[in-house]
Amino acid sequence: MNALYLIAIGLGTAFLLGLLNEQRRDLAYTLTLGALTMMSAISASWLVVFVATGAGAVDIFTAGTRPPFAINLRMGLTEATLTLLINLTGLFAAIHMGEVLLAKGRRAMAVLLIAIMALCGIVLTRDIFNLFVFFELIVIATGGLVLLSDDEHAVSAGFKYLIVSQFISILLLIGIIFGYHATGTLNIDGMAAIGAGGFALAFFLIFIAIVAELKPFPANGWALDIYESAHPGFSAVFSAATGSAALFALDKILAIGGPAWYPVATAIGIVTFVGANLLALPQTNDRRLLGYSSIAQTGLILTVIGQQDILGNQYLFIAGGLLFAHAVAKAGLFWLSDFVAQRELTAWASLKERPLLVFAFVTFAAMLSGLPPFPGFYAKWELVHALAAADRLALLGWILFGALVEAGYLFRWFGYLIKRESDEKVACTAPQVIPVAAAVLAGWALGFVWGDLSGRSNLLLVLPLLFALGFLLIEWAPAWAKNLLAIGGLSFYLLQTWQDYDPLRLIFLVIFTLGGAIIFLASFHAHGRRIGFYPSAMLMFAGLVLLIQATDSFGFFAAWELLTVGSYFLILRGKESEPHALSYIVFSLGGAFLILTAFALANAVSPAPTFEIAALATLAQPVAPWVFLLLALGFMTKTAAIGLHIWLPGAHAEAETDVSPMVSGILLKAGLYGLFVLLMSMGRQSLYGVDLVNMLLWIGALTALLGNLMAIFQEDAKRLLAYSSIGQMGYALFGLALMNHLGWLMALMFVINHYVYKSMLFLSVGGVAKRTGTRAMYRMGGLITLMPLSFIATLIGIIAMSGVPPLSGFGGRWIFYNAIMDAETRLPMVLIFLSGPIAFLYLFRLIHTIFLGQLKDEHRRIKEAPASIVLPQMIYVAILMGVALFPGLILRRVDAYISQFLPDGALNWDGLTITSQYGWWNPVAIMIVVACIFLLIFGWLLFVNRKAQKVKQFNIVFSAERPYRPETTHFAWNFFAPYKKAMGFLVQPFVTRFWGAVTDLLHTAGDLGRRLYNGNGQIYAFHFLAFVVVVFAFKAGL
Amino acid sequence: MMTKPELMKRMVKGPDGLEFEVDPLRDYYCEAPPTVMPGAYIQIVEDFFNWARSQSLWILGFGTGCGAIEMRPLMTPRFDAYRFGVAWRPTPRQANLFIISGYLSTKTLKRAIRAYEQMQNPKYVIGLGSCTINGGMYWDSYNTIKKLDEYLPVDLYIAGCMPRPEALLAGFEEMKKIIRAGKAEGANQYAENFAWYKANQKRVIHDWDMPDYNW
Amino acid sequence: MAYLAMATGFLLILIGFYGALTNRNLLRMIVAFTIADTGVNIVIVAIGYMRGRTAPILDSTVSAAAAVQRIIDPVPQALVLTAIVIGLGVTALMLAYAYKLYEKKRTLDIARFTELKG
Amino acid sequence: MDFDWMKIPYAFLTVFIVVNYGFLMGALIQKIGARAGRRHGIPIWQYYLDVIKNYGLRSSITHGVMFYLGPVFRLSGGVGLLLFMPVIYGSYMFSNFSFAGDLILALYFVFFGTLGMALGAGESGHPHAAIGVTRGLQQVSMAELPFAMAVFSVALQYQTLSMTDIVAAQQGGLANWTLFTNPIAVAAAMLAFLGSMMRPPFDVFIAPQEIPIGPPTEYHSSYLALMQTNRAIFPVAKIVIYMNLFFGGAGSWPELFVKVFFLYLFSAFVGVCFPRFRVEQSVRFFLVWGVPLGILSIMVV
Repeated sequence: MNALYLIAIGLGTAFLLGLLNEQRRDLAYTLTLGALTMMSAISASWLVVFVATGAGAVDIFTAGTRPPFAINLRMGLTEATLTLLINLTGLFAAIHMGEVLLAKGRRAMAVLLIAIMALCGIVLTRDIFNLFVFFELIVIATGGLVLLSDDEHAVSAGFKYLIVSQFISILLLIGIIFGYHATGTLNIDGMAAIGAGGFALAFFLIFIAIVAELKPFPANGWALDIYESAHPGFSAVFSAATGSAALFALDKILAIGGPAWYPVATAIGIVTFVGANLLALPQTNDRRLLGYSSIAQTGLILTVIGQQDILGNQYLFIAGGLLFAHAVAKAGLFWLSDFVAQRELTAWASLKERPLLVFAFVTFAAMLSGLPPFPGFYAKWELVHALAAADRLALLGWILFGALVEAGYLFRWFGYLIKRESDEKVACTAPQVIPVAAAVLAGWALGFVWGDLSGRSNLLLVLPLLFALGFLLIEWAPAWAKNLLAIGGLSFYLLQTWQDYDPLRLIFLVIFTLGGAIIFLASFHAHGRRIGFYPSAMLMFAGLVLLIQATDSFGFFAAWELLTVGSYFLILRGKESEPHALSYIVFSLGGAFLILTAFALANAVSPAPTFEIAALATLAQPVAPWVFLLLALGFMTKTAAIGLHIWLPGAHAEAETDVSPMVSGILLKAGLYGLFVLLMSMGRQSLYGVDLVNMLLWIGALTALLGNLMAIFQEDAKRLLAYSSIGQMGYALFGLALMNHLGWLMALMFVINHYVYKSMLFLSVGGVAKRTGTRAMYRMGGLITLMPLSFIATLIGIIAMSGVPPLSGFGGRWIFYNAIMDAETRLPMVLIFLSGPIAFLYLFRLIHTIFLGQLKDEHRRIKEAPASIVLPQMIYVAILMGVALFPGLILRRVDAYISQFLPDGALNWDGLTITSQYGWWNPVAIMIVVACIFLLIFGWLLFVNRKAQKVKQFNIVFSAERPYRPETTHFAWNFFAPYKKAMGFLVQPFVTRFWGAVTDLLHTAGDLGRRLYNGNGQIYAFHFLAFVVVVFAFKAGL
Repeated sequence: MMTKPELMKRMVKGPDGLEFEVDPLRDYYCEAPPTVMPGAYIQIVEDFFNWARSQSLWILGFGTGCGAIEMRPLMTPRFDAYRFGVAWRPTPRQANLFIISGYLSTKTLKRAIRAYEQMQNPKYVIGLGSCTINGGMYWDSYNTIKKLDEYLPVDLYIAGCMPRPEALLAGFEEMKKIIRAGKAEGANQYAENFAWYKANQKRVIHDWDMPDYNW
Repeated sequence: MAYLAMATGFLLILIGFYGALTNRNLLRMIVAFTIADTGVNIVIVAIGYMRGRTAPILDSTVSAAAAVQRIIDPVPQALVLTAIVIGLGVTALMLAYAYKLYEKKRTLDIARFTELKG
Repeated sequence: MDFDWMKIPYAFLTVFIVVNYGFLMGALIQKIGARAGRRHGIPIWQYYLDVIKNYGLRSSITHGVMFYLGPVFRLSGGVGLLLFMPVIYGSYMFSNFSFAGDLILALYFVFFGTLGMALGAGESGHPHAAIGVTRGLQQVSMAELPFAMAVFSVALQYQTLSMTDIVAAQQGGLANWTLFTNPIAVAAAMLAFLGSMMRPPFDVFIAPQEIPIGPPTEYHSSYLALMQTNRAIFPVAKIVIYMNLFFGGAGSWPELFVKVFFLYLFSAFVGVCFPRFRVEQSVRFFLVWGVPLGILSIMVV
């Protein structure tokens, strides 16, 4: 079918509608839909032809003669995809705005058809004046369609739009006519052949006019007002379709201007991207926020267009990925906004009871922030690599900063949607849902297509991810069935793949899969269907498993982002976990971006299509320390080293009973695994004379000390355990940074031990919190008789964690002492020595305030924690005993494996005694001796003290008085007051205040920037003209 | 008679919504009566234990009347009771000897009984001065205890309107002889006629808001 | 002399810009825009002018063969026709908007329509 | 490091000797303290009598399982610490179970008794016990720091973690003792020694006048007896560590008795002269004096 029919059908149907009389509205509506489907079919057919045959672009001549004497249209692969996007958006917008169109009558339908036809025209035409005509058609059509909205401010918004578009059209016209005067042709290709040298000023006017159509940052007040007030159906068209058409038009124009104009485009693009995102932060109106976000995305694509000189053949892939991700997501979000009554972001909570709509929102948010497996992710990967290769690091930094801010406000919005309360009901009819569903399907399809096009592993074909997404399909099944499936899946995966891993990775794999399966046992306590839990949990586990499997940087990074997203959704399920989940995702994504930059830098220095992780070892010197620094920072956001730790307490404490152990026991190990890989491959690095590994040593020691110290003063049991996780991770980081054989063995011992006892403690505290309804320790007490199993689990947990001999914690400490014997630097050891006994303090606080002391009245009839929560704890007790008696089973092979990297100082494991260079340790002997002594003395006490009278809680020597009430005689509040007086200065919340100041700075910057738009159309016009002058000065100065 | 709110029976709602009744006296305190504790089976072992008990007399630091000031010099270099194996323990759990050093008002009696009942069998009581024998100079006071023996099984009285430290030391020697003789079974005597003792006590103490025997 | 038309065109554009930016009254702004539009049209037509040539009408005086030497460049004149029509369309739309704005707030001062901001 | 059954009677012998020595030396030290106050002081055999009396008491109460096991943990901590160390240098008879672990085992086994005692005291439900335990933990945790650093510097100095090797390195005359070869570490260790010996100025958590005797408030009769036997063994065991590390170990029992006595006397002397610290004062004391000494000792060796 000739591409001209696209325009012919649009125009023809519009006039045909004019002929119909007023009453036959539904006929007119079906005609409109028919026309739009025909146009989409045409572009789809062209797309199929191009994809199948891979033929070149086809020119369509009008008026029978070749240019420059007639207008010609071109239909290439990009034009076909763009017109398909535009027509589909138009079709779905028409479906979405069904009643409004029927109410307003056939003229509105005609205007909509004209708008879509004009957009196709912009994409197809190769003639510049024709481009101007189509742009003006868009202006008029937008003027008309804005009035469809029921918001009475739409009229003023429309008028502001018309004012600015008048200016634009004037500049464009002058530019075109002088361009014609200089080149003698109106055909873009003709002009491009001659080059803009001759008519620089005229080309500037054309260029700035089309850039203005893209709503550049300072001069886009008018666009925001339209987004805020127009009907969401139309806003979807305005942002997705008009945006993409204008971007493609600019791309065509830039061909005339040539590379000289690329920096200008980049500058405008990056300013728009960062500026719009910053101003979006303080927004509360949802559609205005979407307006800012679409402006930001258009700015990003403009930057990409500005960088096409260095992107080479990846250019279309990246620009296309970002464009389609933006268009589909933005259209979808606008259509979703039609279901919500109020315009505040928190009002979106009404969507909560429709899981499908929540899934749609998640898809769109993930597409916008460029998370796997959507096209934005592949595009961002290629873009960052290209920029790093061309050494444009400042631009790279700004893009990632802008992307982080955008992810921040999008996930904040998602937090409102899931966590806030709204009594509104979701009013959505069938025709309104169809476009959203189509957008979701399009999003996932695009993810699949871009995965294939990327040349790297297509994420949607990766088995673990498919398994996780499979859970989406069986959301209707009861929770226990899904739980069984999850456990089965994890253990099956372990059985399948455990052979082809070296011992080190095998330990991590076992912790991720088998460990996850054991914690899933605890998930049997939940009833009902638990919507959303299993997909996110399996997403996290898929990410973790892929992380271990990844050998190249792309696989590693994709896995890292997958597990971050999965764990974010898991943490968000907690009752008050919204702010903490947000800080978690922002920190993790910030860390992920650091890792992305590091891999990009590494790939830039040693160019290879897929950058192997092992290749990190052979990096050239000038870049290696930087890569090491960035990777270390990225991994430390995940192990919550001091300074990057403020997300952890909230995230782990507010998560659900069985999510806390998953996140704390397993997820932190991903960061450790990263550090293992980093140190294994890159070894010692120094930057400006500072030995980075030494710095890691200090950070590890400081984290161990401060983590444990902060844990002491917590009143909330789970927060105490969360801070203690920070401390333990500090220990492990310290062990790693020692860079000697035993240091790594200690870190590994910590990885195992920490997983076992932290999951056990979180489960037992979770069980107690479930029964007593509170997590504040001073409100519990005396539960030892009512919850004996939980007590035993906690007791074994704290004995193991404090390193007291018979149990496995002591093994970790023993290896630690041997490791530091031959370490070079000695001062950090001081901090570690102190954090040992401090761990002892908060462990006693945990067990005393919950299980010992006085039993409160309301807890007298409490039952033991649910069986499904107690069972994993008992398994952990068994494992702890096993590891305590025979550590060699696990560590022997790993010891041999580590000696490949750090040969000296290996332990020898023959017999039951483990001997090192300095000392020996015989766990079995210790256990037997301690047990014998204990039993002997216990027997002796039993013999001597047979007839002890069992007394109750108030039979205590209270200086001959009667204790008043259990609450007043249970010592638990402010447990270590003297310690706070003496060591309190170490735990002032400097880091929290620092990060708070950073976020406040961004918010106030956003607020100041917002004042720029005072709502006056004339001022907006003045902004535009000032913008033109500034850009001209910038171009002249360049 | 039970007016104190914290001791009243009350309905309490558990965190899982289960309503149940909490009776402080039954739930907070052990209500078992005291039992007679026989000595070791073989007399020699009992004699040996009695000898050991006499050599390490741990006095409960509970000064009830003006006599308590007499006990302080025993800790000073001049009289030094430590030479005789006598020591002071702050808690009744670890004390064996309870010295009622002077007049006992009914209020103090209630606390003295609680402290006495928290001591472990075998335990001994020494009364100082005449106030414990017959009320002494407070013989007609409305709120003092006239005859200590009705309320607590007393093993030894040391006369003197407050006996001097030397008298106390002599008293301790006397007490040791009684213990070694095996006749210091005040705890068992208290257990055997517990009802009688408790009745006397309740006649004087009107708000006995505790179980009968206070472990 | 030949550039007089071009100069007047640009002058009109500047007047139009000045009028649009300083007047707060909606109608005055629309009038200013139309002035700017006419200015642009004049410039477009003036571009095609060549000294000593006649209008591009092929009739008895100008034969098709000799046209290339005799007539001025016809393309800008073709373009100006479309530009005028579009200018008309946009101005009509702006007037309709102005009417609806007046109907809503009984005022034509653009500074009063600043509900959408921030 | 094989294990033969003959070690068990030897272990009982060691424990028997140390218990008796502990009682006698404890009473002697208390008598010396009394004589400092010009009092005649308790008879030397008084501890025996107290223990027998406490074992002989007829009645006792129990607050629960953990309360019952508290003293058992405490005593097995003391006995275990003693038996995990080579008490007499060079004698197979008295090296007991030191084949099971080296210096680190001894260091960390100290916490075993403390943990059990803390849990037992907690179960008693008495607020004084809980407050006493927290005060004790806070002081001991800070006192451990200089000691850990001193041990680290000694280990670095002799390049080994095995106690027998450290003692072996110090044989041959006074000049080879760590006291003279690494005085700063010994200074830091002795400060820490004061902190962990439950004597004034660092005994706020068990002092009778403060909160009636802290953790053991609710313990009595046979529980208290177990704790008293531990009170005899544990200080001796702890001092044996100091003796082995810093003062040349003991070739024979008499040498051990003399050295342990003088070390024990050192803490008693300081105890008699100084008033009692509050907890935050003692924490600051160790931070200001103990830690710099410890750091110096690590840097110097």
